[in-house]
Amino acid sequence: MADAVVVVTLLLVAGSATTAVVVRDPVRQALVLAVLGVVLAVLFTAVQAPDVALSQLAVGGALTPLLLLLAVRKVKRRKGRER
Amino acid sequence: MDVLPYLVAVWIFLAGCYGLATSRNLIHAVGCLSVCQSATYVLLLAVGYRDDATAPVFSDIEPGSRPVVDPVVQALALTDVVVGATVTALLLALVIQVGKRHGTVDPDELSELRG
Amino acid sequence: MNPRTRLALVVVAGTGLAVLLVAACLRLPRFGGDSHPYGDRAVHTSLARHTANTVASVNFDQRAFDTLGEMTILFAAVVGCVVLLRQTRDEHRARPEPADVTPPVRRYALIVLPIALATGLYVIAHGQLSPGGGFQGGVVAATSLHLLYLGADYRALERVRPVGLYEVGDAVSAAAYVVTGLAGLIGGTAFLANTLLPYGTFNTLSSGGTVPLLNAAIGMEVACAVVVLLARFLDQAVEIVEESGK
Amino acid sequence: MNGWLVAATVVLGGGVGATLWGVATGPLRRRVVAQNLSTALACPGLLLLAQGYDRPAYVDLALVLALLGPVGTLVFARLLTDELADDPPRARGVTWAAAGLGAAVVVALCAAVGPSRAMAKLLLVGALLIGGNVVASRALSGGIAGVRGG
Repeated sequence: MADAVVVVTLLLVAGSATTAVVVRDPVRQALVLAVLGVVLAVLFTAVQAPDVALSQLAVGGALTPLLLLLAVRKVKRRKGRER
Repeated sequence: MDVLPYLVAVWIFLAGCYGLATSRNLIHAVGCLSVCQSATYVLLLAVGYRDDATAPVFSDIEPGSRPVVDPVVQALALTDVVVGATVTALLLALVIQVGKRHGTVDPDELSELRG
Repeated sequence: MNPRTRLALVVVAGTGLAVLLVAACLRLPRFGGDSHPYGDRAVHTSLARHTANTVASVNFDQRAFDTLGEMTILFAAVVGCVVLLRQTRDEHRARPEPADVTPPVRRYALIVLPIALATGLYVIAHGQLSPGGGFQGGVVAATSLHLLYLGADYRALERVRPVGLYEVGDAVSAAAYVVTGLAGLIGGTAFLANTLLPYGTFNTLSSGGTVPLLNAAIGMEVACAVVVLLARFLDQAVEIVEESGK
Repeated sequence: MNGWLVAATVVLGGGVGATLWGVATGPLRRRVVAQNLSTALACPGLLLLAQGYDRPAYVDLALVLALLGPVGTLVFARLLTDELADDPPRARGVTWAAAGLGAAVVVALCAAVGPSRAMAKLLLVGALLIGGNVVASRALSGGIAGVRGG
């Protein structure tokens, strides 16, 4: 039964990683990366690594999306003024 | 099942590399790089797994009462996740500087500007 | 190098790499196999030194020197960001008008902020017992501070979070880690060796010798580093504006 | 046949899988709601895994996710106000369904764990989870009126 959880979360991680690469818009990619962070944390719990899961939750949940969106806002604000 | 986690790690790494190489926006490329990094976590933890074992944390179980997985790979992955986040921040800072100096974050346009 | 040829190169190289990687995967030991020589020795050493969380023992006791390297990478990345995202001469700070946030969101942010901060500190403090540690707790504590920006507005966050203090905190905690290591040297054993303090009783807060000290130093260092990082990014994205419409 | 792990597999495979599909396709407003739901469903999954593996120490994971999940959604609500302003997300039903599932899982686990400190922790996680996700979905649908800079 424990293997079933590992297999399901592995497939979820593979799917969300592929989606994160296929989505080309940075804003939408930040959303998919947030979901990838959560799914990775669940996979790490399934592989009995709670410390790494906690670390991934803290980083992938709020920190990485915030950094990505602030970078997008800064780059978009510069480009917006020239048009 | 014996080799699935390793193949998933390889798939994620190759997908990240493909995204990195064909990206038309540097912020998207930084996202693809963090996907590549997560492939290494999956591989590391898959190497350290032991069937029906539990985490080597003995705050709520008796030491030695249950088989445990490998803590060394977990320590490697643990610090790597946090350092990876700060390196992603450094890369985004570089992208903001590129955007400020060249007015664009499309790698193809950038090479043309200098050429 | 137009995109066409680059894509072809990527596909060819990728396929070659994929074939090699898959071939390697097929020869790796079985997933879930029983031979973990390093793991068993790490668990044995961790229990010998009364540290309940073996991962924390590996990070802060058996491989403390590597964690010193990790911390230096983290510190260098933050210094790099601070240098890159500074306000240049042709930029000025435009005070952002506060965004009007509906009361339930504001109340939620102000209620959850102390709980998240307490959880972050709890995760740091229990680093060598239950799952957690300096790295995770530091990020949780730092992210919880920014609920003020998310729930209220940027000025409220700036009033509460003097960036200079956090930059000094970052440097002090990095130095604390090294000084704790030097204490081992002064005490007659090796740098960062865990032989100074008594190991205490198993599964208590003071167990594990220098592991709690190094854990706290890393926790403070990561928390200050993330706050400084986000402060620079928020300044750039919210406040700093180009002087001329360049 | 560990029942908790079966429930966790269903919640994770079905629920989080659906949110992954939701975040991958469709208009931006639906993707943001799907991201909010992914944390709202992953937290009960983690609780079920903690009970299935018989490790009370794993509840800390669900506690941190219950805290930081809504914060991640607030990040998107706060920084995407102008993109979301034209067609704000309407997701009352789905959010309450996810909150209901979370409540059901917490109640089931409290029944299994019995009155103790662990039960208090579970109730705290449940309260944070439901409160956080409802407030986050309200913040998404126009809770934060973006102003220049802001």
